[in-house]
Amino acid sequence: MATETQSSGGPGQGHQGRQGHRLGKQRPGGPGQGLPPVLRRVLLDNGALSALVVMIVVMTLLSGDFLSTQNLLNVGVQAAVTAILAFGVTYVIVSGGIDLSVGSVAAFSAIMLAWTATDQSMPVWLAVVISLATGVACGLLNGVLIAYGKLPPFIATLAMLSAARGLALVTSQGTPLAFPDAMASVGETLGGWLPVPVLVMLVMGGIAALVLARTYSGRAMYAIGGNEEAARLSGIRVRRQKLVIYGLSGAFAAVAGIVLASRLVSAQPQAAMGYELDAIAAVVIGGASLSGGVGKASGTLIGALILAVLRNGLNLLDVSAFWQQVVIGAVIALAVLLDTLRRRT
Amino acid sequence: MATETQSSGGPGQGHQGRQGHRLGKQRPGGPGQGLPPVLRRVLLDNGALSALVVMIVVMTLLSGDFLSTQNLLNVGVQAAVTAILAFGVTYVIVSGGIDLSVGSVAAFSAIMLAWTATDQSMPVWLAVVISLATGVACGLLNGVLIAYGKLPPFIATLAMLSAARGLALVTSQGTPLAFPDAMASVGETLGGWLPVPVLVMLVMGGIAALVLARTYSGRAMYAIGGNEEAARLSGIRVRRQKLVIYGLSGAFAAVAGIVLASRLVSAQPQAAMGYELDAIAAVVIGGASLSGGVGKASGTLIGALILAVLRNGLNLLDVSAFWQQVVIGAVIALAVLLDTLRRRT
Amino acid sequence: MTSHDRPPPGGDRHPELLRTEGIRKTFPGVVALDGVDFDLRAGEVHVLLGENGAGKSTLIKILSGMYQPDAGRVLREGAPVRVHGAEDAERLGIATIHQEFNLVPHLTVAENIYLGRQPRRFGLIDRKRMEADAAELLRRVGVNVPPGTPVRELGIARRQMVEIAKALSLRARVLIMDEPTAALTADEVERLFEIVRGLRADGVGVVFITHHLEEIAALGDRVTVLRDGRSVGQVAADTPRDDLVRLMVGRSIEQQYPRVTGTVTSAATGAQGAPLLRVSGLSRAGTFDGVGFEVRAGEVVGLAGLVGSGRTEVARAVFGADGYDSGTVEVLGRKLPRGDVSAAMAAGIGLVPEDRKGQGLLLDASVQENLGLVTLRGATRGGLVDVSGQRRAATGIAERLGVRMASIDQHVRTLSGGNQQKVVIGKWLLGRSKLLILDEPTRGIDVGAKVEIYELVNELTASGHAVLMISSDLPEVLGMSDRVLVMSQGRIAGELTADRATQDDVMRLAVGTATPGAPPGQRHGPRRGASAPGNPHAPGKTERKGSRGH
Amino acid sequence: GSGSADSGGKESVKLGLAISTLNNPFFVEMKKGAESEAKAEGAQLNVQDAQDDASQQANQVQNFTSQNVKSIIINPVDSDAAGPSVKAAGNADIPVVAADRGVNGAKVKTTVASDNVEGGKLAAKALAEQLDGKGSILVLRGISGTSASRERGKGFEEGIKKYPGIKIAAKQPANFDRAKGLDVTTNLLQSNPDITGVFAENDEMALGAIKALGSRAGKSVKVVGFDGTPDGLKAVEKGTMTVTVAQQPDELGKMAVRNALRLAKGDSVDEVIKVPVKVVDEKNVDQFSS
Ligand SMILES: Nc1ncnc2c1ncn2[C@@H]1O[C@H](COP(=O)(O)OP(=O)(O)OP(=O)(O)O)[C@@H](O)[C@H]1O
Ligand SMILES: Nc1ncnc2c1ncn2[C@@H]1O[C@H](COP(=O)(O)OP(=O)(O)OP(=O)(O)O)[C@@H](O)[C@H]1O
Ligand SMILES: O[C@@H]1[C@H](O)[C@H](O)CO[C@H]1O
Ligand SMILES: [Mg+2]
Ligand SMILES: [Mg+2]
Repeated sequence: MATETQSSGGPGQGHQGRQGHRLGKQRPGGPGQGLPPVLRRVLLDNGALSALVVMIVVMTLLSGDFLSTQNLLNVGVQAAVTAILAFGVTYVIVSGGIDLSVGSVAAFSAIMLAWTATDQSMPVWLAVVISLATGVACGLLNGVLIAYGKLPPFIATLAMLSAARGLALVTSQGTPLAFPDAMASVGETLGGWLPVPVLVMLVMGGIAALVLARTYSGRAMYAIGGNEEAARLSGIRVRRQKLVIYGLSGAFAAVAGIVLASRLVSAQPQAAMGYELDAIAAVVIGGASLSGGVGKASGTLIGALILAVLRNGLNLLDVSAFWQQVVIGAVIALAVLLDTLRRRT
Repeated sequence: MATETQSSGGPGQGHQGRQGHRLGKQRPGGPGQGLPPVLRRVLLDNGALSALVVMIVVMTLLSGDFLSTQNLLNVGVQAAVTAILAFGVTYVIVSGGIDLSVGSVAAFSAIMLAWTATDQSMPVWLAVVISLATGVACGLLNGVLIAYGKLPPFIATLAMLSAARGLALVTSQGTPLAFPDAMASVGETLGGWLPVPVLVMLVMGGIAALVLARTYSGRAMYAIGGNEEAARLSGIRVRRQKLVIYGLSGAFAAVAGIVLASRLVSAQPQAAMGYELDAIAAVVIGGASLSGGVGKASGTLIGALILAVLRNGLNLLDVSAFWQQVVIGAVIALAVLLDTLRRRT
Repeated sequence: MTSHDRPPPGGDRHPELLRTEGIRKTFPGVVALDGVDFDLRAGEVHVLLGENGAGKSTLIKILSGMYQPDAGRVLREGAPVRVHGAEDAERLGIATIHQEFNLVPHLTVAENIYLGRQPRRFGLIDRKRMEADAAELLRRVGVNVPPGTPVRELGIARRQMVEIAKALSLRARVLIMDEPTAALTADEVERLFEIVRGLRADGVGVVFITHHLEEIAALGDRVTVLRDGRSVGQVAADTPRDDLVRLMVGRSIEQQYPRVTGTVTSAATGAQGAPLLRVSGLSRAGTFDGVGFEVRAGEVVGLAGLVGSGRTEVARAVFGADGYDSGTVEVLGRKLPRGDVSAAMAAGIGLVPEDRKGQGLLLDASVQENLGLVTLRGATRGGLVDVSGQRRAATGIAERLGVRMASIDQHVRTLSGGNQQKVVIGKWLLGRSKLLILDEPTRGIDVGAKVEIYELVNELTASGHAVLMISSDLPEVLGMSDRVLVMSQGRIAGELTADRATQDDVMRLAVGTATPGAPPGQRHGPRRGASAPGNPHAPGKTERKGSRGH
Repeated sequence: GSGSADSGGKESVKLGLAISTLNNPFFVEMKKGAESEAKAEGAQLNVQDAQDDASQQANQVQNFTSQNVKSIIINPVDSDAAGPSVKAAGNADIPVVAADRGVNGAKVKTTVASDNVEGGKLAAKALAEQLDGKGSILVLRGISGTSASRERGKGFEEGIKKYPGIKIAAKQPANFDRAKGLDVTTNLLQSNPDITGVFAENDEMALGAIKALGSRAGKSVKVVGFDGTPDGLKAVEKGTMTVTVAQQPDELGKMAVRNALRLAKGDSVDEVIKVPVKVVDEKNVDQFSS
């Protein structure tokens, strides 16, 4: 029931929610002034989105190079890996858990693809299957430790963060493995303009959105994250669903790893280090709550784009390397602040 | 009726303890077989502690070099920085929050000490004060963003993780700064055998234990973590307490940074990278719950020692670099599993 | 004491649905159930009665597969069954409404009702159909909230109705209800009774738990009384109230509402007879408007009204839990800052909130921890908390309120519902507030403990403290208050002198200003002493302070 | 860096430097060298730090192209991973210079590098000679999988093979980090109290090892580092570090910029520009420490 209060369960908080909404509509100073009402409503209902819009506007003003089709596509490509990881993490966070292992699992899955295809000279399609299976297996192991071993998700996935990274190094003997050329296309562009990573990101996002909104497992994720006891009493097989949740997260991590390696045409054992924090940040910036029960694929996409725009912009603006980290920190805080302050009563 | 039950009554926390106790009796080979009953009870009531004991026994069997006074002191020294960080994080986690910034804040505080003492040639005592103030300031900023800005702790402290690291790099121009020799003693040993870092660790641990168990703020942390709304409606100034909580965490991070730098007699801008995960892991392994309301300084100390014993052991056994990460992951999972399985009914 | 005159339903029309034999269940330090035999027939309402902590919820948790008994067995239509988890219960046609809400706050009403059983098309959830079905059900139970509303936006009362709708949607042969009426008001209760009578006619067996004894005669067929985990008798539902009480608590209760008027002028108030609390022109858009009243030392002021009339909101505003747009709150003539709980507490105000789980308790902390929360700052010297002093105080009040627990260190989560409520009240009684606001204080508390709490209220007022009591239990308001304020649609509709007021007077004020345009939440009448079958708005005429419930 | 938005507004040539990580004095030195050279030549240098993340580096190079810089200097996080980005830059007709580490799978105009494998061999030779070809040693390895760690490790292995009298007692990772170097060495000294030499794949770890060895450093135990960072050179002066394989990172940076500017002007440059790695010991240290 702690979850209930945290996720604004009590009537009192429910109130603030309602009021905040009204206020949002009333307050003239609110973001999105003088916009067509529809767009305005959308922005007001989604803090992350308005933060993204603000950032894009600012960047366009600051750098002449920002608002070009090419650069925006670059931003898309640069968001892809984080976004795909984050979609997987969204399942986990919605269900009230956390997954720190996605970065390592991505690297391990990519290494497995390269290793099976190159060292073991298996057909590429089989290598891809094995790579995805690797991701799912890691995820399922997380799920087993959490659902049946009763480990806190933080610990189980932290252990996997370490173990999967180790296995990636062991398998590759610590050296980058050449990625099968057949896969290189995944890093290229379609029709000379549409980057495949962006395409993959959108497809995975669509899948995530569908799963969360319309499938039994998706709804179970919200139920488990919102009130696990209630979910159990409603006949939801919570432990089984947790396997699904972490398995999915692993699968998405594998896809992210493949996209990453395809871009570099090389599978790196130390790739995607620390990406788990970016992925979780994207999900939370997108409006999900780490106490579970809330979150959307669309929000996660926006969160990932915010991070990508930020990094891209800082490059274009040639902000000194040391200061960049300061600015990144400040902007992340501001972006979310923009949202919460708007909600404030 | 109350009287009838009171006779057989016992502490709530004791529940699992006593259950575990029964189990211990029934299940042969359960932890702590054939030990003096008192010690046995202690082990059974504290899963992390028994995990630590098991690890020490195993290491002793595997490596002849492990169980020497010198090596155990080394383990203590190597646990010190993580432990001190983790004590600070314990406040945060008990209150239902999370602090990802402690590693960066530790580095930044140490850099500030070196910079003020060396570049600005201020008196060392003043430099130390400034360094601690830096840590507290970072913590308070986290607190303000969380308590007043309503940012999720994960986001606020992630932003600080990036910003404080950046400031450390900016201040030091990315190069290690010489640490005042006066501070070197903090890295040395007393009376030729007692390492000061261990001493500092124990002192900070004692403070943390006292604060958590006996002070108003400490009890408030448990209340806020247990049910923030209930705490507020019971007259606890939740926002003010959150400033205290994150400020304390920042202060502890500064101390950890100073200890780390003193050992190297050099402040490194990139020091303590990723230590936040170790610190949080130590707290959770020590029995705290990330959903708040539960946790103890003693548990955190044990958690930190478990991690240190593990790393120390892997070196002694000269486990191959690649496999080490696999083993670390496996052992962390097993250590906590030992605890949760014991609790299982 | 065994079966009473009217023979309980039996024979072919009433085949046995469910039976337990020698059920025993222990928890660390507690024997919750000790060899309980219980049976349920088709087409009957079997009431479970017992003090807080007697074992009622534990028994139904065993019937619904939440707990496994340590000994004894459960038989479904004569055949021993193993009820393990919700799936088994559903398969065996057993639906349960638990005492603690089991809803997912962020999901919609519709989805909560069909959670885990959502209608699907091509493997995908069919929202349209789900909401349509839900709307149908909600109409049946008579809650007019759109099925798309997130549950978190609903009040306690509506949440309870959603739970009921959810249970009905299972179309079970056995329906178990654990204190479904605790949070309901009269016509919701009435509608619930109509539904239950309908089900009974269709041969459904219903297990019904309540602490409102008047409901037993109104709905029940048989009553099984539990005491300290043992079944101490099975009687017919029309057994006189006093006999039921004696069975339940082992003694009879003379005075249900032992109000003794306190010394109005006292040392506790600074200025002679100056009002302890003066609220004037208190308004917040959409919730309450121009609310003004006074509370004097030694007084118990009742606050009656319909659900959503804003009593809770006013109370929270006075206490500083929420802000307000305009108006003032003064304690002993000193104006309080807006929305500042600690300032209100410093001035001597306390509030026992209506939602114990959400706003009252640290569920995973000990009874002592919870009881000491309000006095924490006071017990702090030089930054250090006087732990042993806190423990002594907590033990004292826990005994006084008869909190049934294994030890003062037991986690509150594992207390029975009523005992949890006692802990919320207890921590505020320790607070020794000059003015204590009680919002639905006796929700889920047994008859015996209620009297104990009323005695404590008397002690407070006798020593010059004052109490503002919000209650949807009219006999309680009329029985325990000196004056009764009636709220309607966020305004004070009038004031009555309790010992001259009848429930009719209160009702007239409460609904009098009701307009067709009133929001859904404002159409429900308050609980009446006799929510016997019949028109909820024609309550027993002669309710007097000090009279027994019946 | 001066954040100028208007592309091509002023005359100064715009260059991009994608550096592998600045969490390491070595690269900070390289950056300084590059910046000073750019300043001298009045060029505008945009420096980006990939924090040892190959794909973030790919992003940064990609962003350089949309900024249409005149030439790109890449200090690859990983030689293989850098290939595609370099190709892409090539397609945008932006000449690329590789610095410190080569690029595989794509042609750069020139590689300004100090050979890490060669460096590893030199380190082995230097250490072996200090030990007169016998004794047992510790090896402190960098971040597993980084090219620096790989190549230096490789070079050192090959180099040390020539001295059968020397046996590697333990080989453990310390992630190019001084604190880890200290802890790992402390631990290894428990299991191998009688070692006489330490090779660390960079100076930071070597300095950690020296701290762990205390008075034994440079006397009964010879320590060989890599990089020639200021702190490293100081240690060589003090005699606690016996040898460091200096890569003259600032020199690397200067050369890289110099050639990048040539390419920007359209002049041609030679395929490979080797910045010699130098074995620094107390005899020649004064030539390096500035
Ligand atoms: N999980 C548990 N752990 C320990 N004790 C428990 C647990 N659940 C119930 N108990 C104890 O069992 C006894 C019976 O509890 P139960 O909830 O059945 O009482 P109840 O009859 O429903 O009371 P109420 O009228 O207050 O709801 C109580 O003393 C309670 O403290
Ligand atoms: N018409 C309504 N619309 C929306 N929410 C309502 C409405 N009526 C009541 N509520 C919510 O229900 C919650 C609890 O309901 P409850 O039965 O306690 O009545 P109440 O709102 O507290 O008003 P009162 O205390 O006067 O009965 C309140 O906090 C309020 O937020
Ligand atoms: O060449 C660099 C330096 O040696 C540094 O010390 C570690 O990273 C390597 O790539
Ligand atoms: Mg109950
Ligand atoms: Mg109310």
